[in-house]
Amino acid sequence: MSRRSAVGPDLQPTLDELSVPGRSSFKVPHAPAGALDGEPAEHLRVRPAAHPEVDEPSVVYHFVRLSHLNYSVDSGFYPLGSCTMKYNPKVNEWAARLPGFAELHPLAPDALAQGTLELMWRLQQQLAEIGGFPAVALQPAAGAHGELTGILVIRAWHTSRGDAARDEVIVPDSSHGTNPATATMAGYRTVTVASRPDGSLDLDALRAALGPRTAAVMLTNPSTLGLFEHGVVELLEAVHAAGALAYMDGANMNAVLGHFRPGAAGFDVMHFNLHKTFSTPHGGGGPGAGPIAVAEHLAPFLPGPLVVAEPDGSYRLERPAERPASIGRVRAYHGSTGILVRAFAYILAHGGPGLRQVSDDAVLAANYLRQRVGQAYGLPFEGPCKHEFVATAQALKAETGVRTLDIAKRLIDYGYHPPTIYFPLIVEECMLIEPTETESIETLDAFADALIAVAEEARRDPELLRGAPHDAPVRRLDEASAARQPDLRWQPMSGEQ
Amino acid sequence: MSRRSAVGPDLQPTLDELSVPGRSSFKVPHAPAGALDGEPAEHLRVRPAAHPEVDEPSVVYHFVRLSHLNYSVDSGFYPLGSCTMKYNPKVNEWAARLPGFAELHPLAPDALAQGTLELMWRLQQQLAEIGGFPAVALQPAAGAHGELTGILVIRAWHTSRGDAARDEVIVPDSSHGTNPATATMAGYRTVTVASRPDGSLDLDALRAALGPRTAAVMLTNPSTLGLFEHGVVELLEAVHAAGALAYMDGANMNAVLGHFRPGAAGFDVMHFNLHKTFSTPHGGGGPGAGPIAVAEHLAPFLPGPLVVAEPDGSYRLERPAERPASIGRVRAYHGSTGILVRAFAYILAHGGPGLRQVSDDAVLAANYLRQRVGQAYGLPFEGPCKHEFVATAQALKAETGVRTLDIAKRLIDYGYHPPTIYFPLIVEECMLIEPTETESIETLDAFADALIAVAEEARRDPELLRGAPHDAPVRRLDEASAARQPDLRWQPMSGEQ
Amino acid sequence: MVYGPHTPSDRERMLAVLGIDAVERLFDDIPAAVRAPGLDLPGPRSELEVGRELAGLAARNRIDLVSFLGAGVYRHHIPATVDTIISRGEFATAYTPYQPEVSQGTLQAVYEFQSLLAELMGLPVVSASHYDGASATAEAALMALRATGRDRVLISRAVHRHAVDTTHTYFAPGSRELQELPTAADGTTDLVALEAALADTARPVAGVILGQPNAFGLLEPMARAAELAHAAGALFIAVVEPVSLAVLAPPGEYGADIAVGEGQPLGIAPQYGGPYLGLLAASQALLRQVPGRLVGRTTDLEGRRAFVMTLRAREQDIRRDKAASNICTNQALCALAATTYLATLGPHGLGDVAAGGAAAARRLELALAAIGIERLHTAPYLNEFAIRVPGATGVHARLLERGILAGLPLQRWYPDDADLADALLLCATEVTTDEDIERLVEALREVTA
Amino acid sequence: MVYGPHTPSDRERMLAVLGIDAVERLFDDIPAAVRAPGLDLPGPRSELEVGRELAGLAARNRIDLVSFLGAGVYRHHIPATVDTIISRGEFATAYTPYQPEVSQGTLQAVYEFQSLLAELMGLPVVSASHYDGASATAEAALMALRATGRDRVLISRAVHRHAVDTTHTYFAPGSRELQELPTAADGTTDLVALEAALADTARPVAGVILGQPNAFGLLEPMARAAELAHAAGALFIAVVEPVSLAVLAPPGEYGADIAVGEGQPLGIAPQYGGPYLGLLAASQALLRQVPGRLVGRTTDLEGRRAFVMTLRAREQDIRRDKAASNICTNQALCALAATTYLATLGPHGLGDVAAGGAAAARRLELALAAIGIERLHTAPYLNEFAIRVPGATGVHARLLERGILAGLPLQRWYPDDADLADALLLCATEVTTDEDIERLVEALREVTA
Ligand SMILES: Cc1ncc(COP(=O)(O)O)c(C=O)c1O
Ligand SMILES: Cc1ncc(COP(=O)(O)O)c(C=O)c1O
Repeated sequence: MSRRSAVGPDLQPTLDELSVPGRSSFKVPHAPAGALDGEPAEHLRVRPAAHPEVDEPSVVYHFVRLSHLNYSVDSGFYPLGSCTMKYNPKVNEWAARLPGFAELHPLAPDALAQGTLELMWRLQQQLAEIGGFPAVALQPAAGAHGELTGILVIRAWHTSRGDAARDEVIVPDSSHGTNPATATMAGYRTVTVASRPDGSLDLDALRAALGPRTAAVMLTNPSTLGLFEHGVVELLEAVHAAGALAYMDGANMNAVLGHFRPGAAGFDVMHFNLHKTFSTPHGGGGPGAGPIAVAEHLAPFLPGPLVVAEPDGSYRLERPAERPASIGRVRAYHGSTGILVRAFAYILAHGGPGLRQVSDDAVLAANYLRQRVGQAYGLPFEGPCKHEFVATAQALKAETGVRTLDIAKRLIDYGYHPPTIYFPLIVEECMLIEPTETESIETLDAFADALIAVAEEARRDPELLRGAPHDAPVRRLDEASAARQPDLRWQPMSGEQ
Repeated sequence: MSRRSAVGPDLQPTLDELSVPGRSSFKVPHAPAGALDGEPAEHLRVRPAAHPEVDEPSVVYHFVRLSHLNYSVDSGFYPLGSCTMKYNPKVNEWAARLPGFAELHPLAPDALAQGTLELMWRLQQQLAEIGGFPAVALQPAAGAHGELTGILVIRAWHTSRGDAARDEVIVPDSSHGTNPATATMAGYRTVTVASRPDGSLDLDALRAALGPRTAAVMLTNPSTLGLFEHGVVELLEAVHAAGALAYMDGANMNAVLGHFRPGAAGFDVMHFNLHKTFSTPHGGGGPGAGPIAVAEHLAPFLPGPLVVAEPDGSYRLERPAERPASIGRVRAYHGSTGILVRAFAYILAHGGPGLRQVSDDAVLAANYLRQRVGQAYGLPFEGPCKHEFVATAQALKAETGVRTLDIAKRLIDYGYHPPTIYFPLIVEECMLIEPTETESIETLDAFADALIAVAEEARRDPELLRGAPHDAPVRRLDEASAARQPDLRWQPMSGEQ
Repeated sequence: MVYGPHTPSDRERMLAVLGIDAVERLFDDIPAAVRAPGLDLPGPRSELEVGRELAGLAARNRIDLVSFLGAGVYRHHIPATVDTIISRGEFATAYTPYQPEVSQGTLQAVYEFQSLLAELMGLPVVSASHYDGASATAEAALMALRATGRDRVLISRAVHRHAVDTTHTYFAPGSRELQELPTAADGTTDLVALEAALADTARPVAGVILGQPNAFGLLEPMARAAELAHAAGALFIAVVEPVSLAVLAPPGEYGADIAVGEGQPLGIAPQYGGPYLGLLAASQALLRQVPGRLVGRTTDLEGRRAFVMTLRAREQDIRRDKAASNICTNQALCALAATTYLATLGPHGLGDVAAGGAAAARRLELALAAIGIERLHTAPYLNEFAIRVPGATGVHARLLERGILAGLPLQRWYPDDADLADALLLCATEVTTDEDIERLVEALREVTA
Repeated sequence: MVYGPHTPSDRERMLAVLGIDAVERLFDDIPAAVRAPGLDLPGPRSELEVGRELAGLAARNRIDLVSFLGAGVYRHHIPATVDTIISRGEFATAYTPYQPEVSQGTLQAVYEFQSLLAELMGLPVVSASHYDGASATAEAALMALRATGRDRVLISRAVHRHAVDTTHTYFAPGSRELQELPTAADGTTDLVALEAALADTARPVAGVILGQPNAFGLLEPMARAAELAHAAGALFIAVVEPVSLAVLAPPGEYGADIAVGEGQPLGIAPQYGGPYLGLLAASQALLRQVPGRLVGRTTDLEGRRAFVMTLRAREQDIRRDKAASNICTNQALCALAATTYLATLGPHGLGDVAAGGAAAARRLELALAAIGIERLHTAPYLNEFAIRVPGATGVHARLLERGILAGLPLQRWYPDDADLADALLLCATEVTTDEDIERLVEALREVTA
């Protein structure tokens, strides 16, 4: 369905192609003539920005049309492992858009911000309870940002104790890629510890790697293999015995809400992915939020300002002088509050029992689907899994030559978003499949049937898979040329008349 | 893209097919046990309603999926004649949803409703200015409802003058179908006057039909042929000379805003279609609003309550006793206020010059498209047209056997919504094409090119058209069986456990 | 704002193709004598200015009062799914599904609406929507005339006042007669009077219309009234409130031939009066008398299930003066809201909403009784009832000053009925809190002290 | 609410397939010692209750004041198109477009975002978004380290305070050094101090960071600073405000190698701090140093144009500890908001917004001057400037009581700078009305009288 695009081969023209001088029909109040007369010429733009001029109806059409080219949770099953693509409650979208929340300036004095400050304070408490930690900072903008914040907190702690020699962070190879990347950003060398064949961390290897240079161990738990690190108690003991701290990547908390509280278990720091566990929408890549929770001894180092409750029932932002040891801020203002509102609403709606039910159902669904998928694919690790599981098409590839990539693309023709593929990097031809708790058993069955049917097709007609998808807005892309000759913007449009 | 629908041939299961006992996940506060204990059993439902039980994520998915099966203004060019399918400004949607407007109870005392009352009063004034009438009533819920209201007002006027013998309403055959249907509903006999070959009203025939039994003449102007009734002055003279009143169906006002004011010209009543001219969205069939405007002598008969401005700057609803001659109400409460808010915002945004520009552009676009479409189709009437025009495939049908229906269906494959077809009834194989003022010249050209290409196809490959659409969610439907054995609801679901 | 895309040079290009020099030429068919020079309305304005003006008006409405006002329009919690769906452009900016191949979304949703309402009503044929409950009542009365060939309809005065008034308006023309039935002392329709009216065979009755709950919130003896109507060869028409049907007997079960009602409670905001949703359901026998659109299930060329508007030969665009009604535009998007509402809540959810309102109303009754304020009527009610308070209209005004909207003074609707001069009609729903009730009771105690 | 679909019998079916009797069995891999018995959080609650609680909290914020507060977050009119688009589930509930065949909507929109920002910035490479302006500034500083192999960066103290603070935090580890540059008397960065700092060749400088406009709203001598930086082999990094770029020189033109900024003014609501939009643009030479996602144009098998994430070998999921940054989740939906904003306004609209703010600020300056309140600095400004008011913090508090939010007392950000103790930073945009200005001036007159 189309307007201009009916005539060309492109799915939809780009905005510059839609542009006609004078077309913009949206009206803003005209600036008075001479508004910029006082400005020194050296500061002014000579040539106006050559932006597209598109009428409002076409702008709306353009983006509606683009939206139809997207797969999304609202339009289909999205078992993208490691991403927790569950249903995003619509009431949370409503809440975040309430003018009282949306229009509040971040530098508004506390007295004007009591509603949001209370919400933030209560969210700090909720996350503390969920994580089993005494202190929470809401500032980080995403999981990876929380990791950086957490590792900087750990660094500050070591420094505060005069323990400056620690320059390594140990990361299992089954951890998320952001973990080692974070270590680097925080100025640490990454030491990788391999997993054992059963997918669990090799505790002996860990013990061997630990030492006076170890600042921290970062553990993704459940790991990116979808497995709970069953040696967690020993691990924590070993880490602490080495004078290092234990960081838990809590992005996969959807698996263990109410079952495992990392702080209570002995971790020193963790981050949450609110956009995963507490179901704020992923937005095509973001935004999210990645609050961190820490043990008592690390609280002084948290980024500020935190939100503080006063005895009179009011709330305020901490003043910088209150926690001089703070690592400082990791972003402007106080956090991605619009995301915090959604997560708070989600936690409020579920309560403790509801959150535990979420994990029960997520884990049950993953194990059920795993069982079904195992009928046609390899399962490199013993169950039970947690919220997601790894399957592999290694045997199928050996037999048919068809790769996991081909299977993924063929799933698109069946109407599904493919799972995460070739991640984690340590399993060949792998698929990381995360059904989440919000998909019905019928959907799980239909998806398993599709995966099994695709395996059959791989044997019968491998070319069908290699050419897939056949039924998507576009066919496979030439990614090599895209990288060889990057075209990252349209050709500069000719300037204004 | 699908969840369960991936497995069946249906586009999307119906809600009952998605139902599983216990599935509804949306939570409302539980009613206390025994809440209904006081009610006499005879009044109570024995078997609970067997409604589908569907989880919230699936509900959202279901309707998102259904939405993707729809063509809409936001997703394509919709030149559906007589319907003015123009861009619906998004700011108006925002305005109508402001809690101050949305949450106000219609029986709230005037003192609580000053914002909406002011808006309604100002809209009365705006429509009065646009129509050239002194008085406006906002109550009617749609164009046809406005017609009924207007004709009842005319009836009341005749009655008030003791002129009870008039039992006929004259309607040209080029008028909208709601006009004669309205006459019937209002207890009148319809007298049809044929159009002349040039599409205009046959004034002589009209004069012949007029007489002491004529209560009113209802004129759709511009007519459903897209033509302005150029004999309007003579017509009005003749109608009034016969003691009858002149009703103008103003649903096509998009063509003549600021060019023609029916009241100033001498019409006694008109209605507006706010959902056409003032661009409130059509909603898949409604809602709309159909306010009427009347001349001074008819104001006492308008339905009530109207909104009245007080000298102190406040607003109030009329009290029944203030206009005892009123025909009474034609619906509950005071009008489709949510629609009125949108129309008011639209008029405010445009102002007088903007509204006239709307009609200039709508008429220009229609004439331009008409010229281009004339390259391949018959144009039964001389131009200029107003906001829409009639084209006919009569010659093409004679040549190729292809019907207008086939052409319409083939346009779907080109990505367009077909024009209105076989309406008005008085032109064979006709298409009524209304581009509106919000479509670009490139869209008009692309659509004309498509129509011309389809005519070529009709000559080359008529079967291609007869089998069309080929590229739509479904192929042509078996409408005959649908009517023969009406299936208007799913089979009653089995009751509750 | 002028939203369209046309630039001066676009316009020139089009004029050039038309061979004219100014767009004014295209209006030369308007006789000079009646040609307007433009409109005297200020503008255009920017979106910023329009937005500011509208927000300012909205802010002048007062929606922050504790409210017990119902009287036909009921405040319920509307799930967030509803606006998510109805604000989708694919639904909101489509029109009547004349081309089914590209309208399956709207068509299937309407079919689902018909199915859901049929179940609720206990009647198999549901129209795809009418303007509102009042106009649907009038259309049902006209249906009764057409179906029976008679010209007299009886309507209880305890049907919603606006539905009665609207039906009077629709009945003005010709020989149609609408006769109001009185109520008995307990507040329900006087069945003795009904029997008497039906007995007047000089002018046989086409239809009998009662409300359930009625305008005073009371439960009517519907089954008995239906029997009486049918015995006289008249149709029985029930005016119902759809949420209540989760717990009340469906009209089809007590013999209604037609059921109508206001669909607003099904997920539609009050909006000071509309757009709402006129519900109209009927028995199979009346299928071809039903005004408005109907969507049916069928198959496409390839045998796939699909939906289509059907039995169109009842409609105005085809039948002109022979049509069953003049209705064209209906309330489709409001019907979609209701469909989404019902789909989201599910049967148990809707039951809890209905029963929750009833429970809150019981608590309200008890709390009022505790300060000596009694119900006006003795018949059973569901979630709305009238109380007697001396000087009700004045009390209502004084409560407003205290931030409480104490329902509707019934005098507004029945100015000539001395019995109702001291009556306030109060309603409770699942959104009514105990704190709301306390505040009302407290304020009433003060004001009536 | 638990949103998922599973009924007890669904769960039993799944357990049966798994051959276990309780879901608890699936958690037996959690050692008993650390197994939690649940969470101490009240609930579940219904949507009605959640909605009420959230609405209550939102209502406790005060957003009704006349505001002159900017300081990095600017109130602009946001066209209704923006929320219409970003609230579409197809955009909001998708994730990173790993599978381009079913993500062309997001991918093309990002490509358009990159193109629009490249034009605004005058730099060819634009990342698909960072967390916010402050973290983007820090990332740019790290980029400078990587690109030059040096370890010292100079940042003007008149860069937004939070961007400076954030960069300090990011620079804590290892041998990185971040040195603040002082401002001169006119409020702009002290170029003499810059020269001196660059001259310290013992620790060569990787990058120089200035804001345009700077944190006091003033226009910096960017071209000159860029020259100095380049002469010392350092990169020049501009921290810009995107709306201002409609009228101010683009960073690429005055020699910036990297430009960063807070994208919030491009159609994103203030939301008490986020989610916002970190902008980061760079020269072609720095392409492979750019952190974050990039979308490129390519073709599919059939030669059709299509878009895809590219140069992924910079990213963490592939490169782990060798990645250019650890960023994974970004601010894609906010970038879509900005794209829709810019597409809706068009270049003239954006120019009017920028110039309209400047004009309002001029009017504000004049109105204040008329009551004897003068600007603090002498350098030119665009739409934000500091004024000197004795006892600024107290005055600010007293104006609050009068319903006026008189910008930011600069003491909050520069507690140790006596020059700024009496300063209020005031901003005007196109939403500032003459009435707002009058109210401020009137109130200031009273309060300072
Ligand atoms: C296990 C794990 N850790 C960390 C991250 C990084 O979080 P973010 O994308 O919010 O930066 C993710 C993201 O999906 C993840 O799955
Ligand atoms: C000319 C004309 N008159 C009347 C009507 C009826 O208006 P409504 O559909 O609002 O009842 C229409 C509807 O399209 C129309 O085009």
